[in-house]
Amino acid sequence: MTEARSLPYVSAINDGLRQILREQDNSFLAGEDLKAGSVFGFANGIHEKFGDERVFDTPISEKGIIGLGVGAAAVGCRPIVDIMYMDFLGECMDEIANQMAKMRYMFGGAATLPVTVLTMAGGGMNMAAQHSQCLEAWLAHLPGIKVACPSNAYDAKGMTIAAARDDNPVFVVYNKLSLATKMEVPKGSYEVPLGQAAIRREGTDLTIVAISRMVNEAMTAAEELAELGVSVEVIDPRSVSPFDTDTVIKSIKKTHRALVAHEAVKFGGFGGEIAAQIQELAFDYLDAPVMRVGAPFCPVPFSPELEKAYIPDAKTIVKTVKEMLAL
Amino acid sequence: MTEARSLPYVSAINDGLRQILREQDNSFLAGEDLKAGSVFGFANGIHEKFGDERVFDTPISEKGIIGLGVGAAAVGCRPIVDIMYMDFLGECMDEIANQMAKMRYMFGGAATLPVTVLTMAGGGMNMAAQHSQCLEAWLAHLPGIKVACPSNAYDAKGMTIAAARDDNPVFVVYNKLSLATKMEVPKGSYEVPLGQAAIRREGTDLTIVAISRMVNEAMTAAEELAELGVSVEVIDPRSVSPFDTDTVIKSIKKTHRALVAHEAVKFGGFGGEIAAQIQELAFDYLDAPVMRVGAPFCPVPFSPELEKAYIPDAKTIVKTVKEMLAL
Amino acid sequence: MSLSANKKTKAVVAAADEQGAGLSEEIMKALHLKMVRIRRFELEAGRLMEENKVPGGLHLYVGEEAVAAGVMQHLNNEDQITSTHRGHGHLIAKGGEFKPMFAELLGRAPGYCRGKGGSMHISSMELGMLGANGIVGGGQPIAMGAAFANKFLKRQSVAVTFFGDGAANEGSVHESMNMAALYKLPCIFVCENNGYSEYMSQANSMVIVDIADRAAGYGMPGVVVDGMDATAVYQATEQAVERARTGGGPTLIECKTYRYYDHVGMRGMGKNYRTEDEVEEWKKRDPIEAIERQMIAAGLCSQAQIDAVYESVNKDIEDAIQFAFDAPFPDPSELLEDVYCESEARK
Amino acid sequence: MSLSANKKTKAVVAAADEQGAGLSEEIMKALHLKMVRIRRFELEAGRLMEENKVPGGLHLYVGEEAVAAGVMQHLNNEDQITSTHRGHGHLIAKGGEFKPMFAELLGRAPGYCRGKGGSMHISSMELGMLGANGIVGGGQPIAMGAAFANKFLKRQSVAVTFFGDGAANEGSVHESMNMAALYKLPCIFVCENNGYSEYMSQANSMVIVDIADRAAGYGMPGVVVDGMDATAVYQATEQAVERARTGGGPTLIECKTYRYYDHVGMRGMGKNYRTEDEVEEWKKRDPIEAIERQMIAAGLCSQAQIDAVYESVNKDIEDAIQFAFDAPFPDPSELLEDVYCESEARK
Ligand SMILES: Cc1ncc(C[n+]2csc(CCOP(=O)(O)OP(=O)(O)O)c2C)c(N)n1
Ligand SMILES: Cc1ncc(C[n+]2csc(CCOP(=O)(O)OP(=O)(O)O)c2C)c(N)n1
Ligand SMILES: [Mg+2]
Ligand SMILES: [Mg+2]
Repeated sequence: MTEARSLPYVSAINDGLRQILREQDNSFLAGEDLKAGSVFGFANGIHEKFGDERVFDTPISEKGIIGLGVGAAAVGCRPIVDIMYMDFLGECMDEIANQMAKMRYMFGGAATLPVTVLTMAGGGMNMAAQHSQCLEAWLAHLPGIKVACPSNAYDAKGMTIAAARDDNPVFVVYNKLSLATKMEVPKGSYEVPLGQAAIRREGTDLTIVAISRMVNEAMTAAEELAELGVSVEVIDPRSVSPFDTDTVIKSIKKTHRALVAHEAVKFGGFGGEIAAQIQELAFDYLDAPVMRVGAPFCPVPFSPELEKAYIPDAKTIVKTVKEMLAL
Repeated sequence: MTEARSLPYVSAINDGLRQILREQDNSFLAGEDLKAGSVFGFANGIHEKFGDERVFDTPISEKGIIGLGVGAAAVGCRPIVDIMYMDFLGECMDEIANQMAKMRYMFGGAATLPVTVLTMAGGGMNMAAQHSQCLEAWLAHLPGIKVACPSNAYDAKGMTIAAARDDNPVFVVYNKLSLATKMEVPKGSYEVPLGQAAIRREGTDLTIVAISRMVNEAMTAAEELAELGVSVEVIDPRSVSPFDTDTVIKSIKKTHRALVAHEAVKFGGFGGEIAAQIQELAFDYLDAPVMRVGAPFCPVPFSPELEKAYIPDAKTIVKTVKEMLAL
Repeated sequence: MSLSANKKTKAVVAAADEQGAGLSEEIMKALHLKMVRIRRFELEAGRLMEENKVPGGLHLYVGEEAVAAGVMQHLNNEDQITSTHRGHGHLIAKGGEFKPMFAELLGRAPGYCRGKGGSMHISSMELGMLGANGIVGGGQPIAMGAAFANKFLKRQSVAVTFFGDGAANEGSVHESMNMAALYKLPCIFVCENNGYSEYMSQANSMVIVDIADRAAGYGMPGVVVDGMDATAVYQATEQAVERARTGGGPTLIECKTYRYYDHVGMRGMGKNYRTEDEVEEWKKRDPIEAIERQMIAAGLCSQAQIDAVYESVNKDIEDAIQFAFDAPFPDPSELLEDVYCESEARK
Repeated sequence: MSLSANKKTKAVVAAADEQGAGLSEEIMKALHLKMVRIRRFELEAGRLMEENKVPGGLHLYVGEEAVAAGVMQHLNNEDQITSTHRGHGHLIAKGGEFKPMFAELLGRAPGYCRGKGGSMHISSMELGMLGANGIVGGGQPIAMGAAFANKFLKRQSVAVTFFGDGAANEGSVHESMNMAALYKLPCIFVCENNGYSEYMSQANSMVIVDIADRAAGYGMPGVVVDGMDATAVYQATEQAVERARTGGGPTLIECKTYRYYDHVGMRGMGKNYRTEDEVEEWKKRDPIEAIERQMIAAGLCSQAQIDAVYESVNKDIEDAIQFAFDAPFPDPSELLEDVYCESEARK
């Protein structure tokens, strides 16, 4: 892998998309405002570089956008389509759940759908109830698709590439607040395989399994807790489907305590699946119940004061860990 | 409550709908093929009884159907709308998740939406991948709506009435295979409150928390297990949102063992939430990990032979319980 | 406007009726064979369903054969179609074989979908049949996407998508038509207007009479065709396919047709939603009887030759049904196969 | 067909221009006041956003005032509207007050939504303003449902739904228009065609020029109006409202208009998608300047009186902004309130 340089998450996505468009002639990038680089800027300059045929705008028609991806993938293209905000999944859940995810199975394996769907999740920008959601739980529940949730710039590029090279429908769920966060990102081509968790920090007292941006919050919490003499291990599943159960269980068997953290609403969230698996597979190793940190049971509020109270962060995590350890 | 008589689940729904249409002048029943009684027959005779204004067909426009319910509810009606198969939720998830579920909150409490959505879930009838799903997990994850899953005829009527009298958006998720199952159903008006679980069978060795039709499978399993000397308690949450955590935890504290069963895909299913809650709130009482029974990670197959292998049943439950008890 | 629309329809239908005999013997015989194959397959499939031998049931295409035959006569295996819940006729006209079809309907291993799809998801990627669909309005976004690929990959292929009068009111159809027109895609939208969606009449679903009128709203041509006349459908499709293959973009073809049996199966649910008289009226315009009259009148073939066609088709069907019933069910071990493509991600 | 559509547009626009002076002094002044209130509110809101004082940002209605003013002039508090992400103008024209509006934009407790909605969800059930909407195409199904309730409950009320040229391609709009026409609902679809959806031109989203052409596909009348002329919008709406209130069903009114600033805020994202010249061309047809010329020409008022209008509006706005900044944020304890209605289920 060639030299690296410090790059923000948003540019890392851009890097990954250029890599794919370069190497795959039958790939194209389509969605709302993609010619203009997307409203988030992750596609800046790509239209200028690859032209009208490879990079183009779609009408505001999410059902059509997913259909474009499914139909084109079924007959020989490798489409990359964008659903601007994850909150808009509801506009095309049928095309996702009943067509994209099931076509191969319903056809007895005859159809192959190498389609990648990009979307943007998360709150913290005072965009209110319809532009701030994390809905990975809806997607993870669907056999037939994969769901990546890159938590940093390196993964954002590597998982974008891995997703587009995968011969299955893959969702890459980016995170708004992470777009500006920088880190070393290699130039050129590399993959972050789907279904392989990353141990972000090693520890011995407790394991935090955190999804997407919550990984950063978990790392901050781990620092704080270290000062209190608590050694925290932080695991980033990186993709919720496939989910790397082994890495998580191995860690729990070492630390004997687990906390699951995601920004999505806690109730009915994917954290339930993780917690259920942990206690199912590491029951005898657990010294305490698996706890979950997630958003409370209400829509995302607009008012900055309320949103601050709504979104889980390092503080919420530290507080919960302290309760778990009776500190 | 007046005299009861043996009624199939499908007629009990019919009973409940008539009760509501009788008592609420501002309610109406709308959906695809409802004039004809619905393809499932639960509305048979209702159009004839209440007429074109109160009971009518809609085009095949699920977004419009939910919009009809939301908009009419917002300004003074108490709509009851039908989404023929739960599999079609994807066609209107935006109207459900971003409008119906959030309007009241986004408006600071100014909007009240007494709308009821009826839908039909479940497999076992060889209707393949797009007409057999259980997607209650999608709905339970949404603050702002309630989700009832009646498991028998008595509840089907009582929860239909409770849902339509509730001033919030409520989904009543019926089950296809249950439509023909009979039981004593009282005439006249009664409610099965949302958020109150029912203990279907008392036991001391293990608690099965089963959703919708899986309650019947759990009861059958409990019979079999009784013969092996295992005393099983069966709990029917009846609604997944709100979820009656207390009743479940109380039972676990008595039996020390829990199994969660639903027909939905196990991975990412609502069973994860239940299992997570149980171990979180009754950790010290558990003698074994909370186990989950659910569908495997694939779409619902058409072939009878494959669907038989796909859908969890009493056998699956018995097998899992035996493993839990090392029998 | 319904009125003027009405007039237009009548006009077009009338026009279509006269056309009939214009076509070559080869094409007339091909259209006839396609329709007979569909009709005989459906009647046997329907019989099996009424005998409770078909798991999950099925939706019969009987009465609508002229649409599938007339359209598919212009397509090759590189062209794609997306079908509906009423998809047997589309697959047969696209070249589908009876054995894997009956096997699929019965959920057997040698079925087109290895038993995983059944009637509502029957498909053949080899034949460019991208699936029947259990979702009304489910096929149009997919066909639009396939048409895009044809253009993107500089193929001559056309993607045709079939949908009903009821489906026309799904948002997905609206979005797909607009995108197909916007990108000038080789996509043909064939609306099989049989007047009903399940037990709801068209008048119960929309105000307009001609769904083809919606084409103007997307900037694509819309034509109304007599869907009971295979030659009329053939001729309307000819122009649309020509247009699509030469970069002229999409066309909406509305075929006025009728289903002879119930929404599901033959007897169906016994709902009371249309009159026997109405059914009889339409049967008088049966597309197969019509083309047989035309063929004999034009001296293209004798009654004996027509009888021979039925004989051989019936024979194929008998064999196929036998084959299907003798075929094994898929092994339960196949349950978890085909969810994902296991091929190595390509570097 | 784009061509003919083009012609039509020009025709209608021309017609509209002449009409202007036909209206009474009272109405002209009311239209003017509405537009000035919107313009001044938006310019101040935009300024505050550029000063990073508005959390989450906002979408400005500047340039499109004539549409909200002309339509809302016909509505009362029993009539409902659903708005878009660009909703301030709709609320103001429907009677919204500056104080709770600025307070909402700033996320303060006395805001219309108690700070929970912000610009994108601003609403007032009392005023029949069923919400701005963060979902493009989100408002049409709701308005159709409200219109249904008006008919069902035998009210005289009309439901008007605003949506953009971009929104026109959402499936939800298609389904809502068809159902409104089918049930003959008192529903008016007002398309604010400002030529762009975010950074995509209309030509980049659809082939047709006049979105009003889609009305025919549902069996409802569609008209094209000069959205830069409040009197033209007023007159087109008059007929549609009359039609709706008398059981004549829905109408689609397309208003050709323009947004002066960026999709978001004023400077916005600095995307390069339209020319300065184009912006300047449209500003020459500014709806407020136009009506002021008309009023003075017709001797309905003096420049001094017009200045006085601005003065009092500016004063209201100053006070409202002060009020908003002085207002408290909602208490964190309110986070979990308003998710459900706690009223006892009614027996
Ligand atoms: C999204 C969706 N909504 C509803 C249904 C249930 N359904 C199946 S077929 C059908 C009627 C379809 O009518 P039409 O499109 O005219 O096709 P036809 O059956 O007449 O061939 C309906 C409502 C469905 N399968 N999918
Ligand atoms: C379902 C959905 N898709 C996409 C978006 C993102 N988005 C917000 S505004 C907008 C453009 C809307 O254009 P138009 O309807 O013409 O309204 P305008 O902004 O021009 O007033 C888009 C694409 C959204 N909010 N909702
Ligand atoms: Mg039909
Ligand atoms: Mg616009």
